[in-house]
Amino acid sequence: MYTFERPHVEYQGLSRVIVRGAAALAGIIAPWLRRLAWVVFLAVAAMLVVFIWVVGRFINPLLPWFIRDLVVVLGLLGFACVVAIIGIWAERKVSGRIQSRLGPMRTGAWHGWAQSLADGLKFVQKEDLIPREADEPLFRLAPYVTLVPAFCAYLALPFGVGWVFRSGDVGLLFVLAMLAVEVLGVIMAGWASNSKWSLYGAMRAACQLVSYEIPMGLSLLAAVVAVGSLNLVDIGQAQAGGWFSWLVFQNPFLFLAFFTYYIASLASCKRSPFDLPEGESELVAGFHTEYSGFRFVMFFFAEYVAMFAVSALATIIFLGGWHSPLSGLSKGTQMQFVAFGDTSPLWFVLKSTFLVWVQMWFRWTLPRIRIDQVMHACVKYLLPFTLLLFLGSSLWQLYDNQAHPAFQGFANILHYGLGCVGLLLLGLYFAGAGYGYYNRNRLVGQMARNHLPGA
Amino acid sequence: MMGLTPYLVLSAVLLVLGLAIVISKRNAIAMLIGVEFILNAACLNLVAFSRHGIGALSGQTAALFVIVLAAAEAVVALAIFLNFYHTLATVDIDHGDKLKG
Amino acid sequence: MKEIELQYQPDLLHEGEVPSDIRTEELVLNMGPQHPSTHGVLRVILHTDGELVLKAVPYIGYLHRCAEKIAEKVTYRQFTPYTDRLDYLAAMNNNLGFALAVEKLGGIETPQRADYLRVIFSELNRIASHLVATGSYGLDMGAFTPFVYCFREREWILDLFESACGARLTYSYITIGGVRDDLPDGWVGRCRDFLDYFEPKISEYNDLLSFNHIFVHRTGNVGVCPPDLALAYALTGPCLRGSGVKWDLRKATPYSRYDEFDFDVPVGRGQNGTLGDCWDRYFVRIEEMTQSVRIIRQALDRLPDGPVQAKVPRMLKLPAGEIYCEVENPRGQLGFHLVSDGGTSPYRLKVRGPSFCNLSVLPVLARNCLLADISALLGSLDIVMGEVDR
Amino acid sequence: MLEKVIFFLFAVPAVVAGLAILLGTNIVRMAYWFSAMLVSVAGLYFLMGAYFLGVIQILVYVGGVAVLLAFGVMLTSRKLARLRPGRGEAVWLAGVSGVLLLGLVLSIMHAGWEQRQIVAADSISEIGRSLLGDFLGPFELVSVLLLVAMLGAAYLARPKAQTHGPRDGKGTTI
Repeated sequence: MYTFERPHVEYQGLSRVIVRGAAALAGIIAPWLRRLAWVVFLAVAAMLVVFIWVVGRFINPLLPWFIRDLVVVLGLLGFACVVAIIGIWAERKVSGRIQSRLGPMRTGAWHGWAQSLADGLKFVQKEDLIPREADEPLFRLAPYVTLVPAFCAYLALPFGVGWVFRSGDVGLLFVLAMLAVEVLGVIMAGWASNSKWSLYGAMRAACQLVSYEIPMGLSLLAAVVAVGSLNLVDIGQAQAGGWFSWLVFQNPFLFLAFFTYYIASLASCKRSPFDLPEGESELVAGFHTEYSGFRFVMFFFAEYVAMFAVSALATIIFLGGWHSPLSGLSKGTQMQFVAFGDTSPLWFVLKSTFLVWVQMWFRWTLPRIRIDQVMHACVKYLLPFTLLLFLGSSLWQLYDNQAHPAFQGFANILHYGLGCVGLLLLGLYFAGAGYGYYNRNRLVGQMARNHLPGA
Repeated sequence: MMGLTPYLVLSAVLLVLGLAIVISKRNAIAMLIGVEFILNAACLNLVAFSRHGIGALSGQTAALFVIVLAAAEAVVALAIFLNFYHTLATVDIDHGDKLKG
Repeated sequence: MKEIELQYQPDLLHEGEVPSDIRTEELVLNMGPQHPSTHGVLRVILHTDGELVLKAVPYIGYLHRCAEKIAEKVTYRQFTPYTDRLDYLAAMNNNLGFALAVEKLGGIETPQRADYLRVIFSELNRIASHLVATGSYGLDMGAFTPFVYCFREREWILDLFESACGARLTYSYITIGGVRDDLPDGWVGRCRDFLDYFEPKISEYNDLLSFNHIFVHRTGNVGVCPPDLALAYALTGPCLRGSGVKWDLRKATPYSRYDEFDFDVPVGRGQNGTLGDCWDRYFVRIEEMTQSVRIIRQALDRLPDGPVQAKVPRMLKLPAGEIYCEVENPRGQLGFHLVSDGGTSPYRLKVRGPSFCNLSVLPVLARNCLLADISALLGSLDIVMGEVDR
Repeated sequence: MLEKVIFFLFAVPAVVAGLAILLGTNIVRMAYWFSAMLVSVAGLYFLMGAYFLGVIQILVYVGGVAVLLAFGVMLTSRKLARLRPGRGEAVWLAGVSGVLLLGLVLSIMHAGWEQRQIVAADSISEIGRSLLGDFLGPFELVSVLLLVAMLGAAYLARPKAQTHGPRDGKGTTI
């Protein structure tokens, strides 16, 4: 007769100190947080603004390089954390709104903004479970191997000219490489858990992520060919001058490459409809089935950090990076922001956030694809298609120059046409959103209104 | 400024480790890992020479070729091993002397 | 019949199917009893080779509560609440089936208004049950939003039930000899409001889920159950009609007053794949909701006045004898085989649960499908473990 | 000084990883030690200014080959082959490797390399030029080889038995 006995597992060493400390701190802070939620919210926002301002204005040129680097790395780390925290909260709000619910409303003062912080506190205090048959060192290591590369990708992401930690010649490849390393942690987690469901998740992750890296890279290379540089800052600067100079509208191949990249990036972030590695109706929770507490949070964080990273990459490569879509209208005099003097990071974050929102929108709309369909879609359709796009983009570069004036004229017309198509798509999006907003009471129906006052 | 020597010594250590792995292991995948060690040691040498010696970037280019070849080799080798495993239910290469599984 | 069974016999075919020149790693996977897509406490043992499921064997009994044995110890009236717990998503229909069986054996006449109310309530409950089925099927396929939409609409139905009988899940509303209480004031109007609101929502589900490209590719051609197989395994309800067999007890052997209403029996047509695949089974449920709305509208229009409960003694005694009575539940035909020895409680009560019979086809359908198809299959069979295990 | 520290930061893990693989018996951990070695070598490439090579090392080796190896290990780890040599063999192996290592190190130490610091130029475009210039022949050969490797791997891994593959066409799931 098998008896189920399980020793009570506690955090050990440094983790124990951190967890105990956080729990104690939470006991003190939480009541005050509840009372002063608005103040805290505003204070956090103000602190962020001040931090960015100080970094941008003073610290950058004056200090020795290692302190500067340290500050910037910490800032990027903080940014990634904020992205993950806001992302998790936003995912709930977005899902709530799509499903005619409200999402979190109680934690924090304004629309439950502190929900993910509260979740973090909850997870920190949970029991640290490691299955008895698990490969313990690998089990402990896996969340870090997943999370750290996702953070590392931010080191090469430029938020603007001068707003970059290192702008090397290989920036683009570096980001791709870091996103590729993430798979290793997922496989490690799946294997070390010693659970069959986890193993299935890891196998699926290995198949899917490695396959989709290729169309992802090829779509990006189509854009790289158009600019002629792997340096992300150069690629961004090549798109200065407003909406119509964004690379996505440069030629039809790049227009399509943007969409292929976006699909492949969904798969590489394990986002719906490609969320098979963690598909909960099939594999319970996939590769992180056995994880609990803070280790689970790390996987969760890694997902949102990577989501923003791929969206940021799409922004830089295709959507004009940090350039305002209107900058072509007022040449040379970019809109001046009072405190910063440079609005480029704001545009960058805004565009990336929009792409992240689209990822969330997909997730709450589409069903999940089956594994054989995922592989077929990649190998049979996406891969040859992106190869063709790459070839087409290269050929286009060959003919779209001074030597072929006729073709150049044609290309110019096409490029403005594509820009107009983009404007049309954006307009349709906003028209749809506006229609939904103004008819929100009618569309959601009487039931939801009666049960959700204030919705 | 460090010289060439530490890199060469490190690559020699990696080479010997790789050789020892290839010789001592009977598991085909472990042997593949050993081969990759040797290739990495060679790459390290090539890059170190291209940095400190003569020949501009040809060392790096050659290392690039090595990486590409190693990737191709790993793919084919793994496909062979999986077939091997399917027919013989083991990856012990001592059992590879059978012509028909 | 015999050769059909042999043809689809899961265990006979399985032997020697895996070619012997390839030694595959057969992995035995224990799915459930706690698993998100087994809809309760079903346990399925999967023999898999990679993502391919070679064999799936369901193990049941985790929710067994001896309902049939209990029936022998309680009076007829006392057993009505136990029928609520059979298929807890369609408690009204279960009540109706038991009440009809008892009334048929005892020769009890029910008032006309009660009959109409029975039809209205069981059709409302059919809609509620199909909403759960389609919504959770979306969830099985990884689409979260249809689930919430379906539950939003089901909430309204539960509100209607609550105002009529006070309960939201286990109603015991349809009792022997009629229904328990008459409708509260304004109930008919609220029910009409719901129908007006609900009918356009069905096309919304179709846009969101039914004709979604991914959904169609996940469910079309998956788990194909041809008509002969469906008949051989005694599938009933949407599972049978999804295979293209036009068989609905409400039309075939009309009980209560179903012969007075005008409605169609939707069947699978294989329009998005093969006849009898998961998509057909799913879509039959969607179409049945439209038909239920039609029936309810007609019943509300013609709802007569009068008493809702016949005179039935508290300690009801049925004449000695036996009877088998079946009704069309949302999941199939629910049958009550009632044997009476003339006492105040049944001598024997055998319940034919539609989910139990529908589940029996799972091992046949689930051979050589993919792991993800198992949840598609289970969802399309739409089992309720309370009824499978009883 | 700093370069030395960074060198050891990367060199030590590489050697430790090699030793761990040599002395270990857990094949899955070997795959992860292997990726640790790859990352360390990539770090050394970065240290030497070969940024492109370092990134390619991570992208191809860690993201591709190491994942592939881990995958292969998971598929075939049910029956493990012998991972540790016998005692006599181990002594013999240690002796030979020691002598080999000693010889290599001594010869490296006494070779007297002519050393010049090459300024790290715009390495990517340089590599690109040399790939399509001096190394055009090997470059084309390698692309042919990659194609052959792809076809070979696909051929080796093709499904053998018809009854065993996933659904072919429609309605064959019964």
